[in-house]
Amino acid sequence: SNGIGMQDFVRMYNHLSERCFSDCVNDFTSRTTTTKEQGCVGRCVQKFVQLSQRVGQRFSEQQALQAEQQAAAAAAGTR
Amino acid sequence: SNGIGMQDFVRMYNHLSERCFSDCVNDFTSRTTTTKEQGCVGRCVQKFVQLSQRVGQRFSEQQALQAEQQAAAAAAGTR
Amino acid sequence: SNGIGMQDFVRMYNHLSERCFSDCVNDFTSRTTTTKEQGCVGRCVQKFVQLSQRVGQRFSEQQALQAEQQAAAAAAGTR
Amino acid sequence: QFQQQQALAMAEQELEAFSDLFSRMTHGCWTKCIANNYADGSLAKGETVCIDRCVAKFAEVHTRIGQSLAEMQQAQQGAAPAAPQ
Amino acid sequence: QFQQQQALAMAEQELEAFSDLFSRMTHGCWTKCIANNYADGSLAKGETVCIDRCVAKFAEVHTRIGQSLAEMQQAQQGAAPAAPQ
Amino acid sequence: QFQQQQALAMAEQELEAFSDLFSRMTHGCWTKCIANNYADGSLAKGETVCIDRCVAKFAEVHTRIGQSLAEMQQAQQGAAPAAPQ
Repeated sequence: SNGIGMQDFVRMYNHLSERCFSDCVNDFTSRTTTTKEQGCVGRCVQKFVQLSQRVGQRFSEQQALQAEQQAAAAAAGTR
Repeated sequence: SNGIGMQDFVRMYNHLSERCFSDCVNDFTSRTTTTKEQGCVGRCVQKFVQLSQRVGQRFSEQQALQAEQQAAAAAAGTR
Repeated sequence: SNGIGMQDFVRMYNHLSERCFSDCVNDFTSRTTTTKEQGCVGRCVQKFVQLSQRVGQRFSEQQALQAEQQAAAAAAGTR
Repeated sequence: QFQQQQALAMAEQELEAFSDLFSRMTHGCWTKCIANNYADGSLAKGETVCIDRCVAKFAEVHTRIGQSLAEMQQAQQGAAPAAPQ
Repeated sequence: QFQQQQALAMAEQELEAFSDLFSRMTHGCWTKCIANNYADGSLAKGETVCIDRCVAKFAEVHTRIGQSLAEMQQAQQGAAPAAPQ
Repeated sequence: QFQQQQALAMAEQELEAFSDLFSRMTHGCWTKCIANNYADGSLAKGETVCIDRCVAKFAEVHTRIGQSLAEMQQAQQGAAPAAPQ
């Protein structure tokens, strides 16, 4: 179970690198990132972390609500 | 083996949700889907199921044909 | 460990088929590929293999360099 | 002990299914709600509102699709007698 | 018994490879043959014809690429003596 | 023996992480550096130069992002005392 969490983290991290690289790096005239690209990558990561936390919160609220409704429906069904 | 089938189904189901959501839902002025979006999602799912069954049929026909040809070639080779 | 290498190869192979198909095949008036499409697929594969080898080489050089720098930094830290 | 192993395997599968869904949802709502230029490092007010609605709508679509798939499966098994087990 | 385990592991890998290929093929033919607006819930005649050809072409491309990869690998191992199993 | 199994599991995870990263890097640099028409079967001079820089920049971005994530995690755990392993 600890291993699965690690694997998910690694995939998220690699995916984030791919997306921020793809969206922010477009200049291949040098081997190192420009200041502009670094800024873009930084903001890309910050936004993603906030987005990801927000999606997680809202989604678990949603799940809890749904579980409640199902329980209520089941209770009504057995009556 | 039963477990693998389940995992494939789950991935297909999640992938389908992602694609139909991405293609059909574009209005974020409310928290619930519009009638138009619901219709689009419904047709998206129907089409995908038909597509998926057709691809499966054609692909297995193809595989069977290929296996036959390989067997014929092998038989010719050993002669 | 042998199995993991095989799995990576299979995914790479399937991914390559998907990409070269998507980039090269656009004519669905017949059931077999045209000479033009075959040529495109062939060049697509050749390019990918060269790209993939080059990325592998450069990336491992990069990794080696980074490991050296970390070792140097660690050595400086313990001094 | 065999049952325990099965229960563990099922829990792992459920976790993986959930994690896959969460990642697709995050990815989908990124595409729908976040401007690609990353002018700012924090979420704008409009972006947070959009994300909340996007999660609700994605979850709704996911549930609807699950229901459709179940209905189609039942319709296909239709006349055929239910398999034991 | 070790051999049985190996055979099982290989069969599982083959199944996974096949399932991965099938999913990419479905995805690819969706993009090539299905209109994005989903005006109708069933496949149009033109779409079914396109899907049949798409599957045939995808399978052909997949086979061709497998042959190319095998040839390249042989060419690279070239002069080198074949490694004993 | 339990430690050996753990070490093996960690090595496998590392290998998978590396393989996933390598595949994303290859994919990303393909998109950035290779013209889509495949007019020629070998890499053009401009393409090889682009690939070398693309790998360097991708690796740099990956490292930077890892550092950012670590910093954010530390900032969040902030005042809270470190949990005993």
